[in-house]
Amino acid sequence: MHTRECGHICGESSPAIGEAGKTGEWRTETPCIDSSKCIPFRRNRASCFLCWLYCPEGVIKKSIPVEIDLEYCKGCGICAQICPAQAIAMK
Amino acid sequence: MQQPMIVSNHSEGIYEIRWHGRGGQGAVTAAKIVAYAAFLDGYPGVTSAPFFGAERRGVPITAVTRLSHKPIYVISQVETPDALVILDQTLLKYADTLSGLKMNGWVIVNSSQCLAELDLPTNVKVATADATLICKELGLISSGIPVVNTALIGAFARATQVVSLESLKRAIKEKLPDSISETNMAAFIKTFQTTKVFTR
Amino acid sequence: MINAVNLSEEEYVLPGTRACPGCALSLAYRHILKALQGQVIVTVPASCLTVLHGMYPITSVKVPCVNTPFASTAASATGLVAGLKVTGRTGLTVLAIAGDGGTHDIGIQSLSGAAERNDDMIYICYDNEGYMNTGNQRSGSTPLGALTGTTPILGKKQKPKDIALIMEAHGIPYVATANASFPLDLYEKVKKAKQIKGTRFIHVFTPCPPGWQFPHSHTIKIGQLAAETGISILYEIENGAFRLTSASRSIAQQGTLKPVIEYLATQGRFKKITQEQISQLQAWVDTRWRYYLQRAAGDL
Amino acid sequence: MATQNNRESIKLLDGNHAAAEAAKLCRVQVIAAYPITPQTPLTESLSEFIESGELNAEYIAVESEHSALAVCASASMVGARVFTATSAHGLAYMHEMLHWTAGARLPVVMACVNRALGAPWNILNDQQDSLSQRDTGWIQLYARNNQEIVDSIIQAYKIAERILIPTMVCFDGYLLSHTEMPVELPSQEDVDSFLPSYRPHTVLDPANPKNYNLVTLADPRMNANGVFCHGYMELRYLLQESLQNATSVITEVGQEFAELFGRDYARLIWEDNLEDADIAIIAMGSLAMEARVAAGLLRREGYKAGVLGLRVFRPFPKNAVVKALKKNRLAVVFDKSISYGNEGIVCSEIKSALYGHDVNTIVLNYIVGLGGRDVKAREIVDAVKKSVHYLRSGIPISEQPEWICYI
Repeated sequence: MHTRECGHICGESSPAIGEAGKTGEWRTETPCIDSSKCIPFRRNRASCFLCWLYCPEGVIKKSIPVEIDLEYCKGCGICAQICPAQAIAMK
Repeated sequence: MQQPMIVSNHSEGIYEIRWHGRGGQGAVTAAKIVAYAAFLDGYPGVTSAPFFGAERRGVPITAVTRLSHKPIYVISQVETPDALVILDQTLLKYADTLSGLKMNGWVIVNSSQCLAELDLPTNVKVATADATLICKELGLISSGIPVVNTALIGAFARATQVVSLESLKRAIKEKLPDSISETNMAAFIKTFQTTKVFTR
Repeated sequence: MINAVNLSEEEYVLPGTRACPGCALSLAYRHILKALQGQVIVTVPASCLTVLHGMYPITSVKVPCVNTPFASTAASATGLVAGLKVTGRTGLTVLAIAGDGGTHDIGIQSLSGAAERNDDMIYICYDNEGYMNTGNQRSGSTPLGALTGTTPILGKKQKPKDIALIMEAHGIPYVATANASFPLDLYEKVKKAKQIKGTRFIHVFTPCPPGWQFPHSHTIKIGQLAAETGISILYEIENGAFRLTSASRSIAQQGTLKPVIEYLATQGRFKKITQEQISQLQAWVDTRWRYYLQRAAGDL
Repeated sequence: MATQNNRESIKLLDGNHAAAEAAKLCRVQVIAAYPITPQTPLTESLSEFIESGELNAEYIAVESEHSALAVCASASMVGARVFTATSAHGLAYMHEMLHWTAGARLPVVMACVNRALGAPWNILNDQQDSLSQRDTGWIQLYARNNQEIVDSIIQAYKIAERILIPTMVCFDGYLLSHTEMPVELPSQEDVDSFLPSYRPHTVLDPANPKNYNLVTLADPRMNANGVFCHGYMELRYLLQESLQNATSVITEVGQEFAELFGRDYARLIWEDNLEDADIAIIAMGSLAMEARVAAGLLRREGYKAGVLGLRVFRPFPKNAVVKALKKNRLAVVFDKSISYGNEGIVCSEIKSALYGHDVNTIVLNYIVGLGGRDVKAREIVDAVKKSVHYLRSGIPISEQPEWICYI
């Protein structure tokens, strides 16, 4: 196996998801959303989305119901802390 | 260790001029003007250089010009000059000023004194010009210091004749800013005319 | 008004970075790049952000970036600005972004030079108050009393330098402070900075869970507490005009600061702080807060 | 040396002004430099070109040499042709960025006005500064006179941009930087036709966002498309490979230069009267000029001496050196630098080049001219005679260099 074919002469990098691997594997606790408490779900319209705003990883989707990409969520639990409706629990 | 003896002359065939002045008198510029004039005269080998170091107003400084009918490869310092041009008579009291001057070489000095008063060695040719007075009369003064460089070029031209008057005039005109070239030309001509030459 | 609902969903940092869980820099960087809409060339020195950007041949970010040695962030940005200008490329913002080590300490010479020349860049210092990338050593921004790898027993003896004031003294057109716990305030400031020409400096307070020793779920809370206790004061100075913003503005309008001890108690790095150091810190906060209140007096 | 048939295009220029004129002719776009003696007139001259409108470029008056090269590196990454100049402590201060620029494969061209390093302070010439940077991955060219400064800078851009290696054009402080001599300046049209415009290897565009110089692991790594990419060592290998190949590029560019400008640079070393010589005097920079004078004096006294002047120091022209020295019995290397605890830096390189080539040349080393100490042709003559005496009388050759000084 040789590396010449990549054609690089210096450290040239291109964007890709999961540069550090499946970072979901780092998690010790997993955020679980109780949709019945989640404000956008209850109102059935775009609202709140503070979990999305504060997620350091950008792995939360502004959808109804709100979705978390568990493949990459590192389980920091900020979303659970910030949720004004206590709709997210770390389990 | 003793100073090594001069065993062979690496500047053979090169005419070497060493300029002695004080910072502000224009010795470095004089060295460049004469080099340029020589170049205009068709000398293929021409170099000019200041003495390498920090230059401050009033401090003794030197500069050199080398002229040759062949390209010049010598880069080391001038040791045995053919001519010394001394912009400030007070520099004569330093032993270094006359060092290495060739037998029968030129001492061209800015001075109002007569030859006897100058107390120079007898195996040299001497030219004197009262450049300070000429420059003062012409108002060629910068920051309180008479800028005697072009005047001394006039004395040099009168004494040595190694560079043509025509080329020297052109070099002064081209190398100096328009605002001062006329006064410098006047100083050059006046000094050329009044320089006293003593060949002994 | 920008809010979580209407803020763009376009992300420029891809999932799966090397940043620690709960990293305030990750959060801040997300919103910085959103505010610039990706129309940017970034330059980064050795720092946590280098690691976040990823390892060759893959990067986690969707913006072009040039890494540069530690001392040269602002100089690298100057080079990018000059290079873009002479090659006729317009419409791109040059963003220099470095940590507090790269800004307050080793990078201050090049930053000061660029600011004096008023080179056309946004310079952001994300401040996690120490050399976190190398495992938490003291920096010029580490607070009094904090334990670090190089202040391991007695805690740091000196107070931090006020980098935003130092930058203001350069007379640059825009200086702001922000805090990752107030991402919309940060977003607005970067957006405003984007419209201004010359050197724009933004200082961003970014709590670090492993370095400051707190649970990674507490990042936002700690940043908020820093604002509520006056440790982190949010303001902007636009062409010399000073205004408090966001939480700091509300606190100034509505009431008094919480005591600093409430903030200190949340972090392991302050576990050995002495009563005397706490008093010193409180006095430092009080003096700063009074100073900024005075500056904001006409505006509240 | 300027030829005499084109006197209208010949000017009397000192080395600093010659270098500035050359940078202008190369249409450099970004200049970042910090003043340092004896380079200062060079930066002043470039500033003047820009302020007067003679040169359309950005001049960044940086706050340090480290920043000067950081500015140049990043400007080069976005496609600008860049120039900087420094000397001695400034170059030492750039050290980190020298490595970085070469590692990032940026064709920065720099004039290094050779000067001694402190402590103690000394502003005069030797070559310790640039030779101490020999392992940073830069090409190093040395000029013997001011004509070669101009010609080398113009060639440096073509070489650097062709193989993406930064290039340093070194010339002796004061001896060249402040000494005026005739220099033929090429016309702008000729330089334009010689030098193609610079195309960067980097893409810095939000539409195709690449990151450069990220952390690179020891081992190769797959990219997202499954392509096996380099590790740190492979990238270093490529730099070495390009520098190895650079010798042919340097001679090619020298050949192209000769065809257009009439001055022959299709060579890595300068050979003066080496053909029939028993003794090779080896020197670099302006000292190689003085050495020519010394060789002439020696010939007059019956010594068959010639001069090997090193034009290119990195990549080191091993083959050319071996070929040139094969016939000589004695090589006397004059170094204006020293690798403390060993010997003159040029001498080590010469010895290393000769290894394994079955060349019987005896190599002697003299340390000369440090911190501006004048090196006169007759001193070179004396040292060569002394070396010959050692050889003839069977005195063992010392492993240590001899210093020409008063100790």
